[in-house]
Amino acid sequence: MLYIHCPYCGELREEEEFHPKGQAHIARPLDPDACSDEEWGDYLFFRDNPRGIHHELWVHAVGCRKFFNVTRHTVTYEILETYRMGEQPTITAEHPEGRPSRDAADQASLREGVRA
Amino acid sequence: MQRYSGFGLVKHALSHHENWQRQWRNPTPKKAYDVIIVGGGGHGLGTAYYLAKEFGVKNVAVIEKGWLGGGNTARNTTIVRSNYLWDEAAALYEHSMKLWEGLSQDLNYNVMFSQRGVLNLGHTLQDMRDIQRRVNANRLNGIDGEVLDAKGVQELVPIMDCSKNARYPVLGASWQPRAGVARHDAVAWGFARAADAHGVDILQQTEVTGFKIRDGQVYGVHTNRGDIEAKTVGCVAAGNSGVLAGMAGIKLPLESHPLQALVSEPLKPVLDTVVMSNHVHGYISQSDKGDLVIGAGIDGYNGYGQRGSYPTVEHTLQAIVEMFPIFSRVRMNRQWGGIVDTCPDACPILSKTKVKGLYFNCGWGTGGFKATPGSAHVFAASLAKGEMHPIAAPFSIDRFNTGALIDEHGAAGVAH
Amino acid sequence: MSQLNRLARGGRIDRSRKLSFTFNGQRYQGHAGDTLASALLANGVDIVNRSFKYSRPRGIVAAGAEEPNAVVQLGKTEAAQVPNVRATQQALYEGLEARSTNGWPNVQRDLMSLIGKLGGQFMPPGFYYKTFMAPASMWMTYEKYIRKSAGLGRSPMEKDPDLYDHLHQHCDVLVIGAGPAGLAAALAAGRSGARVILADEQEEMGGSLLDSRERLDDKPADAWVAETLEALAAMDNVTLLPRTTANGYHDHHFVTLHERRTEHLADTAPVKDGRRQARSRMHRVRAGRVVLATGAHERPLVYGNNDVPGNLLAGAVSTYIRRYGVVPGRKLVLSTSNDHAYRAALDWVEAGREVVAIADARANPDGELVEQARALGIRILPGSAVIEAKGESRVNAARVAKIDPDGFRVAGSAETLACDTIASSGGYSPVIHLASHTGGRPTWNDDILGFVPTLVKGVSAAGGAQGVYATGRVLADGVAAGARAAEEVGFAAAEVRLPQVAERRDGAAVALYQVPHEKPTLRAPKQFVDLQNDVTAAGIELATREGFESIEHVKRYTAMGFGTDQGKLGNINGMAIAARCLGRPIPEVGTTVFRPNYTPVTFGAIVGRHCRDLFDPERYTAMHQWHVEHGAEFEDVGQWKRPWYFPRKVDGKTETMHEAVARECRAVREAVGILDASTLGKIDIQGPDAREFLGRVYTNKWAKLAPGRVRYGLMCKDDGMVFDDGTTSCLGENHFLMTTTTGGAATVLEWLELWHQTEWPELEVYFNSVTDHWATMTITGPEARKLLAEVTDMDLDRESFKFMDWREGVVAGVPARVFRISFTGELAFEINVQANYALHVWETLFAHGEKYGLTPYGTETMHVLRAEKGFIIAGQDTDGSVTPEDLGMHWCVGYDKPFSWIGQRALSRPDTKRSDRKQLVGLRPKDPKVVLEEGAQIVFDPQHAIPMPMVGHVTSSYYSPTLDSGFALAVVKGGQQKMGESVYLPMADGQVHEAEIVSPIFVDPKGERQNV
Amino acid sequence: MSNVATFDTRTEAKIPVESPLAYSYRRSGAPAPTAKSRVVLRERPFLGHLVLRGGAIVLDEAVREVLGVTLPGEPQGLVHDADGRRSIQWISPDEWLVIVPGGEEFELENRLREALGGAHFAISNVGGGQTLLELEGEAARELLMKSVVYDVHPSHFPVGKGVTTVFAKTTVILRRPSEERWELVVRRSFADYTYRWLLDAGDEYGIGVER
Repeated sequence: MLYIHCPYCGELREEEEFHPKGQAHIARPLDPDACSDEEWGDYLFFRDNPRGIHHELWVHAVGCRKFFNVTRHTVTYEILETYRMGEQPTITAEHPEGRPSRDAADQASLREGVRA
Repeated sequence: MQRYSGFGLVKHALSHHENWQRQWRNPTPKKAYDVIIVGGGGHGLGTAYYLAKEFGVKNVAVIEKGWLGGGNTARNTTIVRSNYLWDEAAALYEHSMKLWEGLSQDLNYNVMFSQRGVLNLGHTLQDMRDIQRRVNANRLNGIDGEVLDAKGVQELVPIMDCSKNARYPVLGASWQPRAGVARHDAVAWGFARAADAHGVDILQQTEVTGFKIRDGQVYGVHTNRGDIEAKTVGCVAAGNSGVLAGMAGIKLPLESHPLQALVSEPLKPVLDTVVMSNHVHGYISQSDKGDLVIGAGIDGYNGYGQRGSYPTVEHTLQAIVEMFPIFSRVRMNRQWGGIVDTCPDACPILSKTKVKGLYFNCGWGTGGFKATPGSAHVFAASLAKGEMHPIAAPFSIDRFNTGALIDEHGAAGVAH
Repeated sequence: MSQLNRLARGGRIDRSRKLSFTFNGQRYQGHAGDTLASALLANGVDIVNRSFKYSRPRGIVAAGAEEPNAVVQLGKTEAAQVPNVRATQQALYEGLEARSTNGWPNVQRDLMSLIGKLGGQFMPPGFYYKTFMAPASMWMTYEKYIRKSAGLGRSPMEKDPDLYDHLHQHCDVLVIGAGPAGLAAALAAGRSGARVILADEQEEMGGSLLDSRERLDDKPADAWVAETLEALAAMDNVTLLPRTTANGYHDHHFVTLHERRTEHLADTAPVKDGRRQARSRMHRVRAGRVVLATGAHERPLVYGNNDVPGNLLAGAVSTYIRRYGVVPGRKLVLSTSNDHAYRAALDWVEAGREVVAIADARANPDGELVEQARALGIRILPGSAVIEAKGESRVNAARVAKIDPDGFRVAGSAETLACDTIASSGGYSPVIHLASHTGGRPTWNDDILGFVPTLVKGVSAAGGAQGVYATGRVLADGVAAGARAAEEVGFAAAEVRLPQVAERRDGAAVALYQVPHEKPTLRAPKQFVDLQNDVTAAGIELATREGFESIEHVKRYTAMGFGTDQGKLGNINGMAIAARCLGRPIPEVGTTVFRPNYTPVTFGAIVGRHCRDLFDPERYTAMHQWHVEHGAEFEDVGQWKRPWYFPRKVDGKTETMHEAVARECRAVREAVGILDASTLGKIDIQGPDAREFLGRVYTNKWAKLAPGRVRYGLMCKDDGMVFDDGTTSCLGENHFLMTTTTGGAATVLEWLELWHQTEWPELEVYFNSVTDHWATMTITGPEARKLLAEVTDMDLDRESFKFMDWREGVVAGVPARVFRISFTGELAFEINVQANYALHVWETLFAHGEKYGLTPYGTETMHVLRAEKGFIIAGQDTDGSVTPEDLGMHWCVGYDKPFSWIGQRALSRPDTKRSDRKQLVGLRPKDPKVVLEEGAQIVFDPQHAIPMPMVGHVTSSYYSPTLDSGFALAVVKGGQQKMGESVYLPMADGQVHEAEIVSPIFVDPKGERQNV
Repeated sequence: MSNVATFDTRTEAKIPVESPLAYSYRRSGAPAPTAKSRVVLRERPFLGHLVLRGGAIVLDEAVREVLGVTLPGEPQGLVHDADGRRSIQWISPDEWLVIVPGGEEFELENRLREALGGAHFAISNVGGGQTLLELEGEAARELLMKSVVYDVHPSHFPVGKGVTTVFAKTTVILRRPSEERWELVVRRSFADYTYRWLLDAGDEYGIGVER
């Protein structure tokens, strides 16, 4: 059973207080009507399913009710970091030890998303 | 192939069992095959078997990165039923059911398919509406089933608490008498042995590391034992499908989740049917060894760890004890987890892909075991002909873009 | 009967307290401090069970969790039955009643054993896969007989009289196992100030020190145990949990500890101080660090007939003698591969009984214990092993021979030694189960001839659990592990003094698993590997011959390790045998991954208090008491208990639901009814962007809804499918009150938060649930206004308080918000008051309502009335595959809204655009007396052969008292273009109903009645 | 201001009121505390409960001015006023729970709204929808350990802390206002379940209910 650090509550809390909500950083297309059916289908249904480092959206449902992001290894279940909405991960499949520095540019350009 | 029979068993006993043959060979990979099946679980081995036996494609390899039948085939709760709501799913599962009914004889391997009947309980008025809808649809699709009231359920399962005092009293159930359970390992082994006898090469401990693709056409796979060529490749890799698809540059609408199950210690038989409840959320049957085989829920997060979270097990046992208060003093022996690849509409994918010659059969979620022979059969037909079998056709990947989903969990209601 | 094997002295039992118990109906005596197993051995009970497949007689083999045979049924009464209790782990108590789980007519003379003897050779592993196939129709009959031999114990057939509970524990350091390593670790961690839990599965803490021959600080080992336990008990930060088994190690150091609180006292929990106590308690522990001090299990040797009663583990022999004062036989032959097992022989001699010989597989045994044995004049046969036991219901001899373990053959002629007990030891396997629960694959260590755990961050192993066996080193290992664990979570290590232990000189052990026999394995007497599942070395050999080459395959084909002991005794031997057969080293054949539970746990303990009345919350409204008092039948809606209908007693007879609902319906259409609608979800929405937000999540328009007005709204997911609906009222320019379906309340609130937090954080809006704050009662019917006017001075005039308006005022003396919305099609007022006042308002309405015929109605009547009006119920008339267009609710879709609202884009996909989608329509049965079945499937051509093309189904169907006819809502392919056409509903009883497709609005199509 | 409808749901009139536990007392009874009771349960009904939403910086000054206490800006903070009858608790980074003596909440809401002016915030009155239960006694902590997943050890849960967490199969806002007292804020519709759970789990400690 996972023990999850809620970045808003600032402490580790039991998994039972949380709900997983699928892959993180799925942004709703800004202009849905400009999307092809394929693009719309991709947005609705197609998700990364890595065996390894994965970025997930969770909500602290029985707690502060905030959504946040979890970087977790899908085989060991180790949680590598949790971070707030609007932030980007420092640990990724490309940088499993952490990125050298947070890139200001991608901080600015980020958009958060949900899953339908 | 040595034929198995009671007589043969006696004969072998007299020679102290020294003359049993291998059930399948351990061949060296050939350079090329007509068809490669990636994934040596029940579906994959079955596909190879039907290719060789029914569709005349005998130059087939099954590539398995671990041991055959070592994935979800070996980790499920063995329930077989075909009472699905939507026409497309019902056709697929009923096709499978008919194959189950002769499978032991067909394979000359007793898969112990035991048609002890499955009850799907209803605990709310909406449950009962859904049950009626499903059973009516089953009947018009030629699938057996009836709707029982609480009294009918009690008669079938005297040890269940069907009283009105329960938190969610049993209001009734759907009952499919032809449904039941089978011995999961035997399905994989039986298919493996029969496929091998038809000349199929089962390559265990062989891992696909990439696909050979040229001009949008697949022509083989890279493996840890070298390249193997084939112009038709069918991937039947359950929880690992997404990873495989990624190697071919294909995205699948799949998430791999832990699905847990557990067994009690062996008990003298007390439960002869399979009982499933969506509402209080647990399902249970008793094996021929006496274990209560209990299915727990899917954990909400992605996971390849073959384990899930403990509260899922707790909730399941709460449901079981709610339905069967007498089991409170029975003990849980062991729990485990499988990796189920789930689709957004709770239906599988049997589909061509944008890579010519490369097919996927995946996304079975919790429904994979019961579909094994049917899935294998229609997938084999599709691979052999290069055209999706009519029963498989609605399960194309395209449905996620057109919107033509087959929403099997849609039937579960929201309350008013 | 006298306790013929009980020694006059020694052991940790309380000889002053005699306990009587029965086994298979026979009365025996034991002592406080005995286990059921030690008491049975003391009384000379050889056969405790019959084996599963071959029905062979079986006796006690071990003294702990690894025992495969002594699995018994416990309990005096039916309700108190406990199946499959391991006698080695069951403390004896006065009046204990136990029975064997197999054997017919009894365990001594079992008729099934004839079948086992004669048929055993026809039952190689997997035999059932190879037979029972012809004729196909006979399988169910064959299976019926196979099932007759299934199972060990039996389930009780009555409800459990006991209760169980959970305790959520959190600690810095969890130490599992209170042997020397665990005690030392707990001491070190405890001294550092960390919060420590020390759990141990046995009746007493101390582990191997309780039967050790060694001295600590020149005192008996158990003296140090007592001292240490006293010191630990004195620390506030240390929790000691004896009789507590760590069953499951889950992710992130979540461990379940199962504490048996009363199982040593009785078969049901005794009442204590007049209060019921929990039979057992599950500690759900979240630990910062975990120290596994779980010790090691001894491996038996695998030789011919090694299952005959009288074959024991060497360590178990020592434990029974030293801890329980029981010597389980008279003449012993010991067969060993190592020094440590010599303890059994030394203890046996000290107990005053005869050691016939020690067969030692090593050519030159020379350790200290060997010397001691020699000094006692015990005959030692080097390079030898017991190759076969003789005897039926008890060992009567051992065949011993020189062996060549490398060549796997018998190297000389066998000698038959008369004896009644054979103790064996093939070495020790660290208890690695817990470490592998979270996926850690153990690794083979050639030095200790065993698997050692692979540990994830935060877990350490100490002592026997990682193959460290010498007591002095075990203690040091424990202290280091405890101190390190505490340090890692921020506690500075404190000084811990370790007792002096003389280091014993042990000779090197050899690897020996299966002992060779003169005959090849397939022809030799049965050599058991897994006693509980009757798995033999021959079975494993056969499996490998048949192509089962991975240990997982071997296990599954032979059933090795699938018993209730989960292969604690046999798995390593089995792996070694498979490896030998395959000609590969053990680590290459692999180990199996152990899964929880370490030892079986009752469902009750896992369920805890979450059963019976507390299985799931029942949610009540503020008027629930009234509903109960007025005889309501309830419907479960989510967790809510909602009144379903209110049957009246008429002339001593209670109305049927049909009668009650008809009456309730008529009351609403003709007079006035009242519904408790408090369960609807209510969300308070405030902020300057509230209106914009509504426009994005609802399908329809919200830009112009004025304060004081209410609007119905439909919500879709982004796939275009309807998922909830309800009315939303504009309370102020920046203030709205949204209602949701009862079941959708939490989902919708989370849905709004999801979009706000993840996609549109720039919108200034807040959502708060006020579902519980307000109680809602709907009065509806032609007399509703008159009734309301009696209890309020609000202006209820139809012009100033229009349909779809809301107003605030005082109702029955209580501040209220009143909404003129209608789900029945009649004049209706939905009164919202603070829930604490609700019962008063409700009762006041009844005080005034009698003259108007005020009638309470429940969800069933609500459903009939709304269906007559064609109003949908999300989740009943929709199923996640229905679009607003499918529902014919174009009027509720704002295609030209500036923002592409949730669900809009999906509606233009090829499949959602089809004109032949299933669409909501009304159905009027040709025969008005027919009420169609909800869920009935619809066809156009009733003559079509099966499979019949189905074109839709009935979603809602009722008898309408207003129409005096059955009527239904349904979805039908292209139905909206088929008004007036007939459809057919073929039913299970063979009847085919015909119905006409009509508008879903059956009553008052112009909507005049609600506007009066 | 006027863009939001405020509404005093309470009346000064003598109207019978029913606390969320009223039904439970009738259904399950209320064992009186005895000398052997190691834990005592007490409902504090009819208090004023307001949910306050907004940014900490926005709210802090208004709260100090109107309520006379500093807004607890750190997670899990719980602050009481001088006489201990009014409290404000951190619920989430933009949400606080204010509990005041019954009858004060409407005036408090109005004064806060006035103080906050045109800032972006929200105040919702939830007093009818929740009630406050107190647990006191030496076994109170162990009873909580049976019920909540959160660590209630004093080293982890000091006085002045409050959390929202899982209570059996429902949720609770758990607070520690003083050394010996625990407070549970529970939703009205779950109150009976919570009550029955506490009586059942507390039986071992001879739980008594003070009324």
